[in-house]
This record gives sequence, structure tokens and C-alpha cells, in this order.
Amino acid sequence: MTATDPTPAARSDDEVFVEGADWETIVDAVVDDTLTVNMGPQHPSTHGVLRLILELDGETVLGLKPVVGYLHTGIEKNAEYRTWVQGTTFFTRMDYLSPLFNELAYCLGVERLLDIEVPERAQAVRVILTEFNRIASHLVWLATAGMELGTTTVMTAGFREREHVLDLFESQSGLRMNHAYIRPGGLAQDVTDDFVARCDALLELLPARIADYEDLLLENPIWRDRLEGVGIIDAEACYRYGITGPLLRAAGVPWDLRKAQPYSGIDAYDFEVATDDACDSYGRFLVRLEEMRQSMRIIRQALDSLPGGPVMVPDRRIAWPSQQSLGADGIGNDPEYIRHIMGESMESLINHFKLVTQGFTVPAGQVYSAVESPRGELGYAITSTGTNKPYRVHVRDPSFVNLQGADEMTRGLMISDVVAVVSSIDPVMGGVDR
Amino acid sequence: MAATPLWVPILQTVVVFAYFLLVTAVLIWAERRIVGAMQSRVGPNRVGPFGMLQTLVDGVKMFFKEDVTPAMVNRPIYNVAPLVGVVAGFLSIAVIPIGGEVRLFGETFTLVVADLSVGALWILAMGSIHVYSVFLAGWASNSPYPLLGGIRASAQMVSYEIAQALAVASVLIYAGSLRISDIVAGQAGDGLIAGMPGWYAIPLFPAFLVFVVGMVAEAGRPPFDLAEAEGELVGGFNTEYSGLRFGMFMLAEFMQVVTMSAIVVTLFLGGPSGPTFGLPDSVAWIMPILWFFVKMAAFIFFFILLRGALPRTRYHRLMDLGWKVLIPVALVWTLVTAVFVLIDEQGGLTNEARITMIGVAGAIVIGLLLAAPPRSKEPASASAAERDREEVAP
Amino acid sequence: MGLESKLPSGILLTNLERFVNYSRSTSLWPATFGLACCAIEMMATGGPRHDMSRFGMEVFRASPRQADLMIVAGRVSNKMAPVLRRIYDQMSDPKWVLSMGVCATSGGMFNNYALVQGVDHVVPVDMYVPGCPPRPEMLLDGILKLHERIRHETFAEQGAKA
Amino acid sequence: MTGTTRYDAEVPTATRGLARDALSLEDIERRVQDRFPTVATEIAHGELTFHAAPDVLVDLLSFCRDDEELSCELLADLAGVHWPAGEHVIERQPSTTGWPEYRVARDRGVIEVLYLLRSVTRNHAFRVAVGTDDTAPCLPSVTGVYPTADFHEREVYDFFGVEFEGHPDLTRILMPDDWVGHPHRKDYPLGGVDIPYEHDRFIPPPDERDLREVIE
Amino acid sequence: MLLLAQAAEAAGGANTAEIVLFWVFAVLALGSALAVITMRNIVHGALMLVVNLLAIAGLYLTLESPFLSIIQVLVYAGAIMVLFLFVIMLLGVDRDDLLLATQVRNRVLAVAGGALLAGAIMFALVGPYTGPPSVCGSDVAIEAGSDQQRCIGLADRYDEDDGAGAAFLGRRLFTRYTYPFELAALLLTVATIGAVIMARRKDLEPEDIDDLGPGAEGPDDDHDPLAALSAELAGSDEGADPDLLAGREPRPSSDDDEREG
Repeated sequence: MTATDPTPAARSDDEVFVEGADWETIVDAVVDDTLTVNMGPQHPSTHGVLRLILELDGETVLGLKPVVGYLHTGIEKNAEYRTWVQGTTFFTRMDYLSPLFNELAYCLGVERLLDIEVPERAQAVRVILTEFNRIASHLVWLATAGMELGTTTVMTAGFREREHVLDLFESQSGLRMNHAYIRPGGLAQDVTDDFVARCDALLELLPARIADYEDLLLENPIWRDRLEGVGIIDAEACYRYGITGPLLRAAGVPWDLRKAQPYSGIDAYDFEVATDDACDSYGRFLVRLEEMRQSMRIIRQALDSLPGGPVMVPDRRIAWPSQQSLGADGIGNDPEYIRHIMGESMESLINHFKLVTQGFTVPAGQVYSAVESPRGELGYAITSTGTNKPYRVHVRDPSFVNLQGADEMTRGLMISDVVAVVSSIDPVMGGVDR
Repeated sequence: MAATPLWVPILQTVVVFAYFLLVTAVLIWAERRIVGAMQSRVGPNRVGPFGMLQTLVDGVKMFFKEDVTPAMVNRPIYNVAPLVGVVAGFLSIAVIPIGGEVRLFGETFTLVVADLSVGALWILAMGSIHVYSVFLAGWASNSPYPLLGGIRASAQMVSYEIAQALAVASVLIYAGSLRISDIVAGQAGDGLIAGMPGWYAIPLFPAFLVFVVGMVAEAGRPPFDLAEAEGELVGGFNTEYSGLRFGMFMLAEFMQVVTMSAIVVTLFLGGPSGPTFGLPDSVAWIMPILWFFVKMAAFIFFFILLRGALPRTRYHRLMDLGWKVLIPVALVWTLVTAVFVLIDEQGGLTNEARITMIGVAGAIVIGLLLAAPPRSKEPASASAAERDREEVAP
Repeated sequence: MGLESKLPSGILLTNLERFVNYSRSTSLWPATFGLACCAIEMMATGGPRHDMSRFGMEVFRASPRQADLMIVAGRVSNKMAPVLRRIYDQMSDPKWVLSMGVCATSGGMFNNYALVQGVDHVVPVDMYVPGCPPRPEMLLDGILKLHERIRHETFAEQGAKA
Repeated sequence: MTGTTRYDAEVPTATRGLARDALSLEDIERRVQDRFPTVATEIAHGELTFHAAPDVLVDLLSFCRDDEELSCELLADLAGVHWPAGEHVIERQPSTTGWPEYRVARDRGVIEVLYLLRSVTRNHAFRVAVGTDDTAPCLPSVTGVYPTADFHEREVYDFFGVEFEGHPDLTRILMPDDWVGHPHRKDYPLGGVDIPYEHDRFIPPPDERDLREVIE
Repeated sequence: MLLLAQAAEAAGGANTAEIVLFWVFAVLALGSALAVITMRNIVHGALMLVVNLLAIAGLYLTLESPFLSIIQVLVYAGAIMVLFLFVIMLLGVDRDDLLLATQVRNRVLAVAGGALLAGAIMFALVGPYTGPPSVCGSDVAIEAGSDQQRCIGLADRYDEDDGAGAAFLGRRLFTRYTYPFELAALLLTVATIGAVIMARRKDLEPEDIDDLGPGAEGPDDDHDPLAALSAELAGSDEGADPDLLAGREPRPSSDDDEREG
């Protein structure tokens, strides 16, 4: 290890400080009358492979240190060796609860570098699908929170509804998760004919189910007791730790990138930013419930005004025509186009061949594109050197940043509250570790 | 007693223990099915009819699974701990009659292993012995999570035992005996109002409530399963256990559910008593068994519903409930019962006076429950939710 | 191994073997070992639509000592590999490992510095389920095939594996 | 909160406590350059970048955070980019795209660290880029200004080896503690790294692996 | 134990079984009592104490007093020992070094206390107050002089009530032994208050912790812990007494009191 010498003087005395070192050294280092408990990386309540090192006095938490990296996949590095389009397939696997947001944020960045405007239909579909994705993600949050707070019924309920959303995704992209459906320049393919009908059916179903959760949980004294006043973090501390998303909104700040820096034409739709002043886990619960409703509101409006037209930019240097009339694979099977490249223009054929094998190139430059993912600001800092591959893509994942607040939120609470707090942060380790 | 042939006590013992084991086995299956149904799932349905033999295969699997003894455990205590739980469980069911008088081969006997003169206290004592199982398991495992689980368990069980004992005390005072058979006999027949059963749950309703809450905590079941607390402490006290020993813990846990249900039925709901619908004597002895089972099943069902519906409580909330609510209520009610019994013994009361007193006491209790200070947050979220729902609806 | 390793071999053992293996296959409790995307699908498999509990498998044990099956659901990083191995070692015999998804099976699309290129480098795998992530139906299929295999294993084979 | 609802309607959407006039990129540029004349600026793709020297970094970020006009509450992102020494233009395709050729030639390798600052109240964002030599990369830590930089700087240290002076606990965050090398540098290979397993066994990289050997 | 209870219930009079049981329990009680003080591991010692308490409960059974026996299990083994173990585990004092008397004064005190206790026991055993009449109560002895054996179990004294001995015990406790009973309750209260003060003192700043003063511990029922505490804070400056701070004082006294009651 080549770490710089951590300066002990910088630590205050009341702060229990545990380094991200090996377990044995931590055990040796801690003071005698506290109990050091290692939660994870394999623990039922740490959302996958998060590891929490807890300093306990009895059951009271004196300090919490998140240790991450157990799911580090090297996606950012991998993407440097793939073309721009292939990048989506990597980034969609990052935060596996909100794959479409990852695709969207990445594609927005690439599109900004390319300086292209995505067709309206593609934008609307992007909004619809990402908002559905937000609902699905919040449902999984509800499910895991329920599991961690000991009510398995909530867990199964969350997964039950999520299945319906995944059905919609599958019908459009062919995959339940990790869709790679949003591509630089538009969508991989147009939505199916029954898309609107499917969405309508979902919009019929979901409000009633969300109402069910409210019946089950809102007035449930144990549920409220577990969450109310637990994991308090105010707006000031949120800024300090860079925390965004439902946590910041539950601290009373209506900060939402959909309003602040609208993308994909989402500012055309009328919706409200859910906020709460409680700053606690219960407030986050309410905010997320409300966000699901607002997402449905957006989807409703987007469906009602779903424009026609292509779902891919007409620029032949980036994509081949997307008005497919045949098949569902959606890749270049427009008979007009095939006739054109096969029979009429050698240059078109070459272009198509190069596009498929090498991909397009993207002008040099650096951009940072951010969307409001279910967990907060999901940003992609993309660097291009003008080649057909990204030079460097760095992902600002909200879970990664939000986790830093866990220590402040849990200090002085009990072990059982740690679970509630971590679940209210809703970290997705795939995003944290990348 | 001296004239009883040897097979009678043997039969009593075997039947009672087999009965409770069987009920426990069915309970485990039923819980998985019922919770499954609550969660729009199916539940185990592959082994045997409706998957009823699922418990059996689980047991066989655990029996044949390797029993790991981690290196750093305190070996003798680690090995003994699960046994203590199972033994205490078996012993506590020994004093519970699962039926009325049975006539078989010219012998008349009750389906109970031993009708001790201190039966009611015996149950409590065995409950307190059971604590050792959880507690020592947690300590002997020599690992943080089990230790925390064990500490939680002991604090929780000791606290709730006090409340439970006080609730039982009011039953004992009311019944005037420690003997289970006397308590059951005292509840037979009509209550104060003709047609109402003479169950102690009615005059001693607060004690009954305290006991029901206490038994959930005592059995360590959701929402009070903090000693196990899968989401927080992995498996709590049993984290380090595997194979057969873990099976024993599971058995002990579920047996406690059955035992507690049986005890509450016996102490508060008249045990096996119930109408026989004028059946001939030759078959009428089945009815008490049936009644007992039905009442017990109702409470078991209650346990399962709790598991399916509620999140786990916070630990200090559990302690608050035990010390600040249940114990005072049980204490007050024990005193009230004692005063009531004393007045009754001294002068005797008319039935009307008793009913009035019970009514007044009940009204006070319910009034207190309703008048409890509301929670700090305003309870208006639901209305807001409704409003928003209407807005969103297409 | 469990108790059966202390038994003498013989003709009676065959029936016992069948009975015990049937019990093991129908009461295969998974360890909660979720890693990445696949873990979500694994949870969905336990959810209402696919319902693993039909096969007696909804008892996800948080403590590896009480689990029979480790579903390696997701990519295994080099940092995670020792933990995974340790959890595998903590499981009591007999135990089975199911590698869920291509990342766990072979590293999948992430052929890079960070990931273990196949979890079989770390623990012995009994069943591979392809997919990225596999659908719940695929996982169920893999589990059922594993059940079938467990039923036809002999004690000697299980002992040799451990 | 008062009233009957927790999501009350009287609060203006999205902008409670926020809605002050947004600054244009030029305004921000002017504001910063008034204070730090040495800082170079660049506006491209609709984004503003300040190229600062390491020694003004902490001052610049403090200014951006505390300044009444800029008031950047959030350090939204902190990313590293490695520009190794030498010339690199890889697989350029002017024939198909027609975009101008991009060529980078550096006589010394640089690790560029990008700080993305965001103002919630003013709703603007801009970038501060700081470069450091890639042979002994070292930058001042900004955890004193933005505590959120803690994880970010650990990540950049982990991936690029940049030593952040003044960071309270600069250890690896995503890679194992005993990992050798900084994997996101350009001179670090994508895969094929030898991974030591227990008992000093090595699993060869995928392309050199003999499967018969691995499955024992 | 269940079978034993049955046996004891059925046996009625003295017979071989009872004698055998007596010896079994007696040896168990003595052995476990020895083990309590010889075990190196505190938790093992505490568990031995549990065994000891259970054995004594068994002795009560052979004396035909199931009520007392079960109360022994319920209160001592079930509640008090669990609390003891709880404290032991919570504080993590299961280490050997704490078993060593570190100060000379402590050793002297221990020896002196032990000698005093031994003397008292010897005095009680061989002194003028023992003998058959004092066991049974003089009136019983005269009345039932023909049957000395039954006198031991006091069986005929509670023949009148439920057979468990609860009513008899209760009557005795609230008539003849009222004052010892109340005294014990008082002592327990004082011990509890003392324990609360001890616990509260932990929250104070280290420099504020010093001696409570000798008067604070005494059986003074008007003692107000908060007043003492505030007086403390106001600044009585006697030297800190480590024994007092370690919380050793209240527990033995409460223990003794309970045994009396």
C-alpha cells in the first residue's frame, strides 16, 4: 500500500475512525470497551455487497464506515475499449435498478458531443420508459426496505408490481433488465404497436397498488416508528456530502434535475417535485411514494402527446434509418434502405459496413451530462478525443456519493436503525462500485 | 392415583408430546403456506399433499447436514444451549391438558402429562429456563452478532416475563389456585352473563391483552423477533449454528409458538372446555380435544398473521412497551383483581354489581387506549395521498 | 459431510440415500448471496410471480452455516473473491453452488482487471445458468436441474466433492 | 409542515429557496476571472471549464462555494483523466465522418482532475480542471472545502494514483487494499492481470488459460 | 425434574427415594457451589450458580414444598441469574484478570468477610438456636410429637390449603415475618437507588466523579438520589473511591437481602 500517511491529528477524539484496511488491523486498533461489528460485505441488509464497519457501544452506533468496492467491475475502463454504441451495453449494467437512466445519461452526453438533437418521438419514449424505470426502482427500494425492516410481505409486493413494469420493458427492448435500448442518437428501435395500450394498463394498475402500500404502511405504527426521526440529515449536510435525490428532497430542497436542467423535453410535462421537511427516513419514504405518482403523471401526459416520426437521428454517419417496417430486431431491415445500400450506392454500403464494424466517431471534447436518477444526480463525465471510442468516461453515481452521509445519519442510533437508514439511502452497489 | 395402571401415564406422556410435536410440524408448514398466501405466492406445495411434508424433509435434511462447530466457540455451552431450549419447551407443555376426561379401557384420565399443584408457575419457570438456551447460544458462539442477539434476547425475555407473570398472577388470584386443572375447571360453564363462556379472558381482559403481547415477545416472533432479526443480526443467536443444532433452535422457536398458544388458551380461554352439543358420552370426549385444538389454532394463526403483516420493532421501543406499558397495566390489574376477589370473599357481590364493575373497568381501559397521546407527526398523509391519487388518475 | 458419513455402507444405505437426497433436494435453502444484477432477478425468482417457495426454497438463510445452496448471483470481483470463498467454507456440508449469469460463470462481457473470470476459480460450481441476467425462469430451470442431480448423487460422490 | 398535506401545493415547485436569476456562462467566467486572473477558461459544448493550477485549486473552490453570486453548494463530480505522454490519435475516420482531426501530443504525461461544481440555488454548473504530472501525481485535497470529495479523491487515488495532500484517509476505495497499480491509467492493461490466489497459485489471464489446468 | 416433582408429590412420606433424592441434590448443590468459586470463567461460574439454585429447588421439592421450589427456579434461576449473566456479557467481563484481587485491602476484607460468614454459619449450625423444635416450630413439635418425620416438611401445616404451600407461605410472610419482609423490601429499594446513582454517575465528566460519601449508601429511606447527585455536582471533594465507582457495593447487599426475604 502506498497510501499517504493518514494524519491522526485531523481526527477529533469523539470520532471513531476506521480505515478501509484489513479487518485484523481494525480490530487491533479499536478501543477496548466498544464493539466493532463488521456488517457485510455479505449481509442480508446491505443491499448486495456493501460492507459497513460499525463501532458500537452496546447497541448504540458510535461510528459507521462504509467500505465499498466489492462489486468493482471496471466498467469505465472496459468502455474505453469499445465503440460509443457499445458503451450503452456496459453502462446499463452499472446501476442495475435504473438501467435506462444510465443509458439515457450516457447517450445525452454523447449526443451533446455530437451536437445532435434526438427526434421528438424518441425523446418522449425515453421519458416514458425512464419514468417507468423510476417506478420500478422505487418499488425495489420499497421491497428491500420492507425486507430489511422485517416485513417480507412488503418485499414480495414490491417485486410483484415490478414484474409488470419489467414486462413492459421486455416487450419493448427484449430484455427485462440491462436493456441497451436507448442509444446515442435515439432508440434502438421504435416502440411496438401495443406500447400505448400496455402503458395504459400499467397506469391503471399501479395507482391502486401504491394505494395498497399506503394502506399497509402509512399508518402502521411500527413502520412509522422505525423510520420517523431516524437517519436525519438536513439540507446543509446534504450539500456538504454532495447528497442529491430523494434524500435532498426529503430535506426540504426541491432540487430535481428534471426541473433544473430539463432533458429529453421533460420540461414540457406538468409535474411537481415531491419534497418533505422531515429530513428523516420516513420523509424519504413519502417522497419516493409521491415520486412514483408524479412519474405516472408524466407518463400519462407523454403518452397522450406521443408524437410520431422516427426514433433515430436521420444522420447517416451516426445511424442507419430507423423507420423499420419489418421485424422486431430493428437493425437495418428497412427494405428501402437495404435496397439502397445493396443495389444503388457503393458508398452507402461502405458507410454501413464501417458504421457496423467500427462505429461512428465523436468530436473531441469533454462534457458532463446528468439526469435525475431514482437515487439522485447521475452524471457522466465523458471525454472524447475524436475517435470511435470514448477516451474516458467517468460516472458520478448518486449511490456512491450518498453513502458518505451514512455515518452522519446513523451516529447515535441503534443497529436496527442502521438498517433502516441504509435502506433509506437506497444505495445500489452496482452503481457505487461500477 | 395409586390404582392407575402403568400404561396410563405412558399413554398420557406419549400422546401429549406427540400431539405438540405434530402441531409444531404442521405449524411450520402452515406458516409458510399462509404467509405465502398473504404475499400472493403459493408456498411449499411439492412434498406430500399440499406440501404438508415439507417440514419433514426439512428436518431430515438438517438431521443429515454437517454440524459445524466453529473453532472459537465455548464448546460445552455451545453444545448444550440448543438442548436447553428443546427440553424447556417439552417440559412446559407437560402441564397443559389438551383435552378433557378420556375414558379408555375402563380408565378415566385427563390428557395431560402431569397436573402439578403449581402448574401455572411451572409454565413460567420453564419459560425462564428457555431464555438460557438463546442467551447461552449467543454468548458461546463467541462472535458479535450472536452476542448481540443473545443480549437482546435475555433483556427482552426477562422484561416480558415480568409482565406475563403479573398477568398470570391475576388469573391465579381470580382462580384461587395454581393448579392448571383448577384453572380450567374454573372457566367451565357460563360466565357472569348466561350464555357467555366463563373464560377468564373476559373479566381479566387487560391481563389477557398483556399476556398476548407478552407471549409474542416471549416466543421471539415477529414483530418482536429481535433476537434473531435476520435483517440486522444475520441470524442473531443462531448465526453460528448449523445442522441438527440449528434444527433444534427452529423446533424450539416454533414449539414456543404452540406452547404459548396452548397456555393462553388454557389460562384465559377455558382450555378444552366447550359445548358438546349433546353428543353421547362415548364420543363426547373428543369434543374438548377439538375445542382445544380450535382455540389453539386460532392463536397460532394470529402468530402467523403477525409475521406476515408487521415489520420488526425497534429494540428500545420493545423495551418501552414492556416496562412502561405492559408491566404497569398488568400490575394495576393484578391489584384490581385482588381487591375484587377480596370484596367478593368478604361480602359477595351480586352479578349485576360485578358486570357493572367489569364494564366500568373495561371502559376505563378502552378510554385510556383511545386517549393515548397521538404521535408527533400529523396523521394527514393518507388524505394527501388520496388527493394525489385522484389527481394522477387518468 | 453430515451424519451419513459415519454410516457403514451397505444395501440399506441405498434406500436411505434416496430418502436423504430427496429431502436435500426438496429443502434446498439458498444463502442470501446477492452480488449484482442477477441478485435482483434472484429476488424476483422468490417473488410472487415465479415463487421459489413452491420447491421449499423460500427460506433464504442469512447465515451461511444454515444454507445448502449458494447462488452466486452476479459478477465476482477480485476484492469479493476471498469473501465468497470464506462464505463457501462457512457453509456446512453438503453444499452446492449455482453460478448465476455469465459474469459469475466466465466473467462475461467484463474481461478486465477487476473481475474473477469465472467463479469456478474460487469455489467448485455444480450448476451454471447462462444469461445476463438470466430470467427467473432460467434460474428456476437451473435449480430444478440441480434438484434432479442431487437426487441421483451418492453419498460417496458428495463426500468426494467435499 | 402545516396544513393538511406533506406535499403542500403552496410551495412553488422546484424552486423554493432556489429561484434566483441564473448566471450565464460568461457571467461566471467573468466573476471567476476577476478574482483569479491566471485561470484559463474554455467554453465548449455549452460547458464552461476553468483550467487552474494546483496551487490555486483550494482557493478557487472555496471562492466558488462561498461567493454570493456563484454559491456552488455541491461538488457534483470529481473525475480523473489520464493523458499519457506522446502523441495519440487513434483510428481516426475523417473519410466517413468528416469531423476535424483531433490530435494530442504531449511531451509529459498529465493526469487531469475535473471538479464539477454545481449551484443548487442559482442552477448553474461549471468545471474546474487541474492537471498534475503523471509520474508523481500530487494535488491538494479539497475535502476541507467539500467533504464529499472524500470518496471521490480516494477513487481518483485508487484509479490514477494521485496523492491528495491533506486528505484524511487516502486509501484505496474500490480496488483491494493490496492491489498493485492504478488501473484506470492508460498504461495499465484492461485485462490479463495476474491475480494472486491463496497458496501462491496464479490463474492465468483468459487468453492464456488452459482450461484443463484450471478445473482440477 | 418433572418426574421428581411427581415422585415427590406421590411419595408423601419419607422413604428411600426421598433420601436418595436428597443426597443427589445435596451433592449437586455443594458441588456446584464449590464450582461457582473455583471456575476461572465467570460465565461458567454463573452457570454453576444456576445449577446450584436448581439443586436447591430440588431440595425444596423433597421437602414437599413445590411452590417454594418453583419460585426458586422462576425468580433466582429464571430472572436474577439471567440478569447477572446479562450484565456479565454486556460488560464483557468474562476475563480472568478481573477475578484477581488487586488490592491488599480487598484481600484483607475478603478474608475477614469470609471468616465472619463461616463463623456465623458455624454458630448457626452448632449454636444453641438449632435443634428439632426450632425447625418445626415449637407448637408443631409438641402437637405432632409422635410423628417427627412429617414435621420436617411442614406438610400438615398446609394440608388446609391448595397443597402447594402458597397460602401457608403467604400467611407466614405477612404475619410473623412482616418486619423482616418489609426490611428486605426497603433494603432492595435502597440498593436499587444506589444502583441508579451509580449508573447516572457514569454520565458525568470524569473530574466530577468522586465519592458519594458514606451516608449515601446507608438504609436511609428518605434519601433522594437527585439531591445527592446535585450535591455531588456542587462539589463535595473527597477522594474517589474506585470500589464504589466499579459498582461493587450495591449488588452483594441486594443479594443478601433477597436471600432473607
